[in-house]
Amino acid sequence: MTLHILNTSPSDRNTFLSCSHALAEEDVLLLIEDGTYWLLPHHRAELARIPARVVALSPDRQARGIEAENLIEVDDAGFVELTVKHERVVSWF
Amino acid sequence: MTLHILNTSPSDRNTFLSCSHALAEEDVLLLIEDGTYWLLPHHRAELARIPARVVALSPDRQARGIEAENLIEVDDAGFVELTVKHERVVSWF
Amino acid sequence: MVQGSMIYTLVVHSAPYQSASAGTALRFARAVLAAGHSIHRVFFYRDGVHNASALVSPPRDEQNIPAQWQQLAQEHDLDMVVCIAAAVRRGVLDAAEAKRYEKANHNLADGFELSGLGQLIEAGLQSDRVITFGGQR
Amino acid sequence: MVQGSMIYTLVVHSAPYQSASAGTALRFARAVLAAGHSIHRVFFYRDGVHNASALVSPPRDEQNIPAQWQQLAQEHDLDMVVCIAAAVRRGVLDAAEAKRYEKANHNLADGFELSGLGQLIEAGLQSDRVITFGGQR
Amino acid sequence: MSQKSVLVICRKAPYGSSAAREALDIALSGAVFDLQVSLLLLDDAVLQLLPGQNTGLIGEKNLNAMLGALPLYDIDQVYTSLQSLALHGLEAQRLEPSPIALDSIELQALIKRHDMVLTV
Amino acid sequence: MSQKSVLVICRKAPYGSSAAREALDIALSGAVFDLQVSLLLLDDAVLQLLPGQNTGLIGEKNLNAMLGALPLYDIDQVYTSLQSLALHGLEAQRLEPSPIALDSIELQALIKRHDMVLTV
Repeated sequence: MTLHILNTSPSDRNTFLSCSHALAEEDVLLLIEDGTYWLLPHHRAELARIPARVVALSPDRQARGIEAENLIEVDDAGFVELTVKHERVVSWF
Repeated sequence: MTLHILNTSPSDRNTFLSCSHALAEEDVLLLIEDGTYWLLPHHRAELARIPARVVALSPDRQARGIEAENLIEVDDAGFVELTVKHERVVSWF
Repeated sequence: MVQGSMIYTLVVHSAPYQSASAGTALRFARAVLAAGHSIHRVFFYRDGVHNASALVSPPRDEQNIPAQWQQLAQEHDLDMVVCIAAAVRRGVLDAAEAKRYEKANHNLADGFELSGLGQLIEAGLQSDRVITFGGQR
Repeated sequence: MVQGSMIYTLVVHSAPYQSASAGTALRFARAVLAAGHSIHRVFFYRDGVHNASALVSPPRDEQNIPAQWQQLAQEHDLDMVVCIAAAVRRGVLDAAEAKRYEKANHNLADGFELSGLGQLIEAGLQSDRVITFGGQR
Repeated sequence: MSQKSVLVICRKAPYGSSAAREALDIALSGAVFDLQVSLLLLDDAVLQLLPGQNTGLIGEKNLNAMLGALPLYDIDQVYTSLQSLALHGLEAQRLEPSPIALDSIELQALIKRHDMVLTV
Repeated sequence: MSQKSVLVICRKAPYGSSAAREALDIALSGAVFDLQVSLLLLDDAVLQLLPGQNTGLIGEKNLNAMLGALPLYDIDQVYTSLQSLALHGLEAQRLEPSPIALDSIELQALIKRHDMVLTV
């Protein structure tokens, strides 16, 4: 199992698409920094099409004024736990 | 008249779209650095839809291994001339 | 080391101000240590070498990321390695490199060490997890 | 100054290695001067402040952009201003700023001067054309 | 010399880099020097206007609060494009400060009526 | 310790920044330290493989020529994705060195069979 970390906003479609092609069903996608803009209502539908589980980094989401409805999020300690639970980490930026 | 300078590759759709919306018919679009990848055959059709005149910076195109067919290009001196002929310059990056 | 604890290597590609990822890397390092894991090495690469500048001088109401790395390193005996090839190209020099390049000054902050990319590879071999923090062209 | 010649200000946002635009700005400056125009000021902002580092030490087979700016400035008496707020945050200091921030060393290359953003605005007022060279987040 | 006008264009999100902050600094500098300053926030830069930003946990200053101070510098109007709002599905009246949203023709006209354009 | 494998992923064009060059340096370092190294060029990084690059006028070293030296370091295979080729309308056999183009399933498998992934 791989943890994928994405830190780019939805305006960078290409990074998102490459990341989603590389995601296996059992993988997890962690949205950090500007990647948390994927949680804006306008982008939720596209995000939902990802077959893998999606998690957001809470401090980064809060900083950007994005609402937390219906999503799984972690704090920095939870970020570390995710990296423990996955054999490898791939960063997309 | 405005000279617009674009230095991003076609994978950055958003910068291209914003630039093309801001282009008036009498303006000129100069492609530099990774913006010269818009001259790849695959991207020519979309580039052709821009209502303004398009010019490429030759040293940057040559460096990247892109062919020069059917396009207007300038060297660094020609780049300067374009900035002389236009009242203002807008850079898109 | 607590049971189930892991060994990490962090790779930092961006400078403060250039990308939020410089700050994220620091927060992540703190969280790794707080959870009882260990950090084998923090490796600064590409523009991330500027995290090791002794001359960074932010206004008082902004965070000083190089100073925070130094403090964290002191508290936890962190090994902080800056890629020497990436650093000298970008003007981050220790005393030895300043001498080699005939520069009057040097600017590598205490607690950081210039070394080769081999230190990244070695760190990867010694670690359970390698995490890259990037975010620029 | 030749007839029809223009006054330029160039704004440089990126560091060498960070973006090709650091090199493009230098080439453009050379072409402006070769065409008989004048450059009122080159203003280094954001990560572009690293173009003014005296410590940049590339391998011999790579271009040294800060050294090339210095040479061009000497030949053409260019005014090269580095945004002081952007520079001190990123660890580019002259002797005065090093003293103010109690740093033992400084690294601003000869030929560059630290000053405020007002120098960009003033340059804009004095120039026929202002061209920005950028290319990072 | 007559009063010149400057258009500051930013296209970046508030905390992904220092671009937004450093664009704002240019706009404020222009205003201090008595230029006519317009601020145009395109693409990800509209995200600077999202209300409810809470930056305490990431150690950054709240950029949205700083944008609220623009009227003190006689920068009364922030512009964006309809396209930028559509990109993230945002409505101008829910943003703070609320921007004027321009279509392509208006965007071209905005650029044309400024002497100088600085992109950050 | 058994021999570890490393996957180096680059997604950037050759001269827009130093990313491509510095990704290559990591790949070569891994090879020198006897790791199994795979290089995966996605998105704009496929543009590193365009033949006929002539960098004389921009003062940069020819990165494509440096990629040609990979076999000397026992990095015999460069990978890309079908999606990356489609992005720029390129064909693998016209690129130098010619990459192996992977679909999504193969891409996921490539990642899974490496111990460590370094993105540059």
